[in-house]
Amino acid sequence: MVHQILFIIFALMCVAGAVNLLRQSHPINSALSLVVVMASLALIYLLLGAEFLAAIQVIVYAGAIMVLFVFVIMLLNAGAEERSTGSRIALIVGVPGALVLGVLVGWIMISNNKLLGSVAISPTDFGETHFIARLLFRDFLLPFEVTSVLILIAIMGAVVLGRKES
Amino acid sequence: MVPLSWYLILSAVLFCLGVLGFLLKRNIITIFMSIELMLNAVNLTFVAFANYWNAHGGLLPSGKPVVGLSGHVFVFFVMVVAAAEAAVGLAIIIAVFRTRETLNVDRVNLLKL
Amino acid sequence: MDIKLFIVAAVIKIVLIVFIMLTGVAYTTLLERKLVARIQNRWGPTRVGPFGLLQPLADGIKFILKEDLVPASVHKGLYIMAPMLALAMSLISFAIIPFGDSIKIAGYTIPLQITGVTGANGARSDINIGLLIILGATSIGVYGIALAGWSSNSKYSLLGSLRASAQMISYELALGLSLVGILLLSGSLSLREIVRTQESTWTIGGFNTHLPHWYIFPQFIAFFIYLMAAYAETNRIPFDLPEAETELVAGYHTEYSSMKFAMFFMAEYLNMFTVGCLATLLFFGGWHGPALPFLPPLLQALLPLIYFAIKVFFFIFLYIWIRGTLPRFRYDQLMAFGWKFLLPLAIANIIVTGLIVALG
Amino acid sequence: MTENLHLWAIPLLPLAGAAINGLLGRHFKNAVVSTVALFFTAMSFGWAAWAVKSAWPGGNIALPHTETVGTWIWAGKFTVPFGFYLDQLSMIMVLVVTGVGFLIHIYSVGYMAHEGGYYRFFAYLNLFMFFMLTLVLANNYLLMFVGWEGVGLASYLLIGFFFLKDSAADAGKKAFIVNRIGDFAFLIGMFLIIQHWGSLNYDVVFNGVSQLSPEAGWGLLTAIALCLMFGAAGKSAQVPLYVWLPDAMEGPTPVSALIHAATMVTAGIYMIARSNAIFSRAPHALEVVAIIGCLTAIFAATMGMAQTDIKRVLAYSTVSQLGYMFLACGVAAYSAAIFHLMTHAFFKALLFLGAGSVIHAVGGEQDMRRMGGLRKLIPRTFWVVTIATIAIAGIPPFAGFFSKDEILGQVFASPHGGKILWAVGLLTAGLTSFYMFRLWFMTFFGELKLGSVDVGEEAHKASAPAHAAHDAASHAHGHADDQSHGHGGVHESPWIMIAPLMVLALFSIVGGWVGVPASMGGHNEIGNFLSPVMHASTTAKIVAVERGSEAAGHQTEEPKENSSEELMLAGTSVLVALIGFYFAWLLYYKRPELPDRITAKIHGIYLLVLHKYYVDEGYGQLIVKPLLALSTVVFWRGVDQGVIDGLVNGAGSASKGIGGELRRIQSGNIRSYAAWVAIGGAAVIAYMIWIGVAK
Repeated sequence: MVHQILFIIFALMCVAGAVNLLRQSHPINSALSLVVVMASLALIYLLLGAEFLAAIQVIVYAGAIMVLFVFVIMLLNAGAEERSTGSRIALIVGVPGALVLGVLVGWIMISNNKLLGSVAISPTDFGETHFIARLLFRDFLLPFEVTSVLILIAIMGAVVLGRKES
Repeated sequence: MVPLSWYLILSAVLFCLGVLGFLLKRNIITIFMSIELMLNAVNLTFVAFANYWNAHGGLLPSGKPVVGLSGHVFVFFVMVVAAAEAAVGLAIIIAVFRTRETLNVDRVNLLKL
Repeated sequence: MDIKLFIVAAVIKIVLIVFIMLTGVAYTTLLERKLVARIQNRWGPTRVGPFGLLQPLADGIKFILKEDLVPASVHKGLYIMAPMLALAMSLISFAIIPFGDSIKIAGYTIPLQITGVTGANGARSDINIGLLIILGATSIGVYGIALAGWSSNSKYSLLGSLRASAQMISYELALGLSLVGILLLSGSLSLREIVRTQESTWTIGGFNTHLPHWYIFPQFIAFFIYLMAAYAETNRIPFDLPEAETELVAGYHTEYSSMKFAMFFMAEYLNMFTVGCLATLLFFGGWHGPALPFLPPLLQALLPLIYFAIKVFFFIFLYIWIRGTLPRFRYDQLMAFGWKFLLPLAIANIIVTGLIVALG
Repeated sequence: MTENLHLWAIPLLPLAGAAINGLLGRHFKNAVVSTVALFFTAMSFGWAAWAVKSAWPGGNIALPHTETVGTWIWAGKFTVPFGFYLDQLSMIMVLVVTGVGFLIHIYSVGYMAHEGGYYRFFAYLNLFMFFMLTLVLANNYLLMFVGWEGVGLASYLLIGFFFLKDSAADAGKKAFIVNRIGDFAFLIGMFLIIQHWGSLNYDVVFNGVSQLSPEAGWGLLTAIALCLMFGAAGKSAQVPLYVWLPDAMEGPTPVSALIHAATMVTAGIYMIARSNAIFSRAPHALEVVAIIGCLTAIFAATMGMAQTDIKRVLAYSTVSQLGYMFLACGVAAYSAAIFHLMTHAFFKALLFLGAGSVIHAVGGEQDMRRMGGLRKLIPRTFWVVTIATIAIAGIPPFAGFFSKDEILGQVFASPHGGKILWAVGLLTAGLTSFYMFRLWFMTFFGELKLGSVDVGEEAHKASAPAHAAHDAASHAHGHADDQSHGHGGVHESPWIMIAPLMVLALFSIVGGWVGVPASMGGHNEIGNFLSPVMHASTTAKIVAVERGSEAAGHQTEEPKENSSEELMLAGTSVLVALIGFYFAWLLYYKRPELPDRITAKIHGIYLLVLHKYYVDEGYGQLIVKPLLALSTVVFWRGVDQGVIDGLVNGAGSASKGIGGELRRIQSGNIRSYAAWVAIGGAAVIAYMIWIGVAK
């Protein structure tokens, strides 16, 4: 019961944040809404027993990536959004498409509710850092190393792109 | 006990909100944030299923038991990729802004800077 | 441990700790003024109360009573939210920090940590990713400063906050990496667990050195990195560029006044406390110290807390001492130091530590 | 078959030379270029000589000797190998090609010394050698065709060597296009062969053919033979496709000697001789070959009489001699044809090179009317040209006599229409003698009229514009030569040019001795040598057998019975040659004013002959113009512009229209793209629900 209430609270926070992201016209407000979404998701991860992920969700997503966003918004001094109408297709085709997508997926989930069962707060030490570390550095060692190379490349790319042309 | 479908529906809702953000927002940074929102929505399904498989067990088509924590690892990778994407993407946004002096994607509709 | 007891205890602990911390902050300002004054061969505040001891109280009253100015062109919501966020995030850290092992009150064993619990078998435990939560809180704390600068709609503030965000993101890397060595040695992210592993003494090849099992000894490089990075994280001299008076008036809080300014002020000093606490917990054995059996039982019971306070006080003192002696970095020097010196050094430290741990 | 002769090296060595010179030669000094070219040609010649020696009949290598390097085409059951084939026929051809080729390379070093594009020339020349050797050594028709087309290419490149001259470029194109007509027929012939024997390998095809009996009427073999014959007619400049060869004289003289006299133009003869199994079983085709050869011989000879350009005389002479060889093939005297091919290679190369030497000496002048009296000035050239002239005129014991006599004898003995063909051949021999001595007298005797005499308006009036242009062009060429020499005086050519002439002169004398017929005490070695190749050695016999027993009897008795007759025939041809010489002497030495009077009297005929029977003009009117008109009106305006362009433009405007609509999707607006992705995602999910993946 407590579990469900907590989930509903956090889920509502999530959805509210996401909706606010859409509703706000100023990017910095959107960014902060997204931080709220991410923080709430971190809490939901805790409900799912993924403590380590919850922590790095906060540190990496909310604390690093979103700070970068905010930083860029501040750097470019981005103002409120223009209400231009460059794409009618996005309205006519895309919005119904996205809604249909959501409704369809939701409908599948609801109709298969029984089949999926339910999730409890994990009583075991599931999601502990040790186990993830073991997976990451043993079973997924190669992908891990590859992602580190990816990050390196991304850094270099960002440096090259961001450099002022002399 | 929370039904798994709740998590998945939440994920779908977040994802669709991300899609809508992409469709409706004009600011390129906000659009980028919508992408991050979609990534987060997907991460949620990973974590939810990781928990689900850990609790329920199960076999892969290859006959090996499912390692529930793999979902966490995938989330980890998604985060790494998102970080890389943010670094490069924001650098691109800065480059675009320098030349076109706008962040409105409706005005950035030529395949050049 | 019963959930109700936990909540009651937690609420009491929260109130106590917030009160102690805020008082501590107040008196740290006095300490700072006094110390810096002595370093500069002055007296510092002496008028209010004996030796100026009531000066913080006067300052507090002044902050509260002053007019709360909100400049006209600010982004109001964020302008108000920013200092709260900064203060909140610096307070959150104290939810994780264990100040001591536990005390027995009315038959209950209460851990000296807000989020600590006593298990059915009497063992105390806490959040197993405690360190990460502190790091997370620190990283969220960046928003306070960044948003403050941006929402003020002022050049100085914006520049200050841009500097602050860039600086904090940069040094967070070195900070985080400097702690990995500790994690490798202790094998845990839980602060209580890390302190527990520092109980005994170092033995090298079967020879008991009688040195306490503090991680400062094997990890002195990490400690150095941690200290540098932490100073940068807290925007203290010699890394106080975000609020460099000579360049940016007051940096990100230029436009703030009254209680909002006080919140930033408190957040800064609380962060210093956090840094001190973490350094104590990670490198200096937390609340452990020589047992002094000749003392009366009450003091014996409070001894861990006293040890902890002494250690933290040392770091606060260090902060002030450095502030009084070192000049400020230039911005490019700051960045170069962080990226080109601290970061590689931290990585090298991890590699060496990892090798030592792996090879036994 | 035990020994591997590495025959592939013979053609590939000159290719290596061509590659080195062609790709890098621009940066080389002339000495390096010529060293490379000569080295690879000499290597090729040496290798060929060694291979021939190793494979000489009676040795331990069975002939024909085949070496396959790899598979070129492999399509179902049909395969074409990179195979090389050495038998008596290709031995002779290889030696002639590499030997004469090598000599002409040496000569070119001197002749081309002052021309631009030195490296280019030698690269082309080596390239030609490669293709010619491929042609000769191939063990199947397709590989032969590669060589066939390749020599055409080399010929085109070398005719147009002075490509800045319009006439040279046009001549190159003409040669190429006229050859294409023949090649087309050749291709059809190959297709027919593939269809019926499923292979193009000589051994398979000839085995298959030898199973068949000669065709009485017009059938498959005749069709194949006629197609091949037409191809050969293109390459070997026979009526009606001979028109390109005289124009091909635009190329440098060594090229004329090598390609357009000694080797390439004989490829057609070689091909017919190689395909003798087919031809011998298609008597009607043989008749056509004989008639074409005969016609070519006489026409070209008459045309040669009226030419004043020294190289054109030789060109028509070449056409005429090729006609002889065709004639020989046409009466199934393949050995005689090859024999004449060989001797002709010697003396015609010699003549061309001699003419080149003369042209070189007089500073680029090619008009014989401006020459004269060169005997004293360039004695060595004079002597070698004299030898060659006697050889071609057919005076014993020089080479030409034996081969020409062999042909005439065989023609005379041929059972079908032999006498008339023989008579025409004899007349041609007389004409040959006449125009060759005319050339000889005009060039070497009398007064040197270089630049001093106004060479009759006659010539200019009479010359077709093309001819005039050609003259002017050759003057331009000569002028370039002049400048480079720095003086206009007549001078003997350097030794590097004379030495090959000497060697060729020697062969022009002795070359015929390998084919001294039995009637003159010889053994006709070459005929015997070649007999294994000419599948039924006395091919005429087969024909005769079919035609009737009476001829068969005649054939079997031939050697003894006809020896006196043969001697008589030989005497007749010598006599005719001497008559030709007499008239030449009379008209161009004794009484040089006579020719003008005669031409004035028979002005019409003279003009007709001078203008080469208006064949070029006739082709122009009858074929080129209608074709051009047809192409312009029907194919260009109608089909190309109307249909094809219409289709293309229609397709273009249709795509443009559709694209114009579709480009709205590609608006460049990222949000629109996202919209399509979203609706696509929704569609995929809906589809999955529909098919029941997700219940």
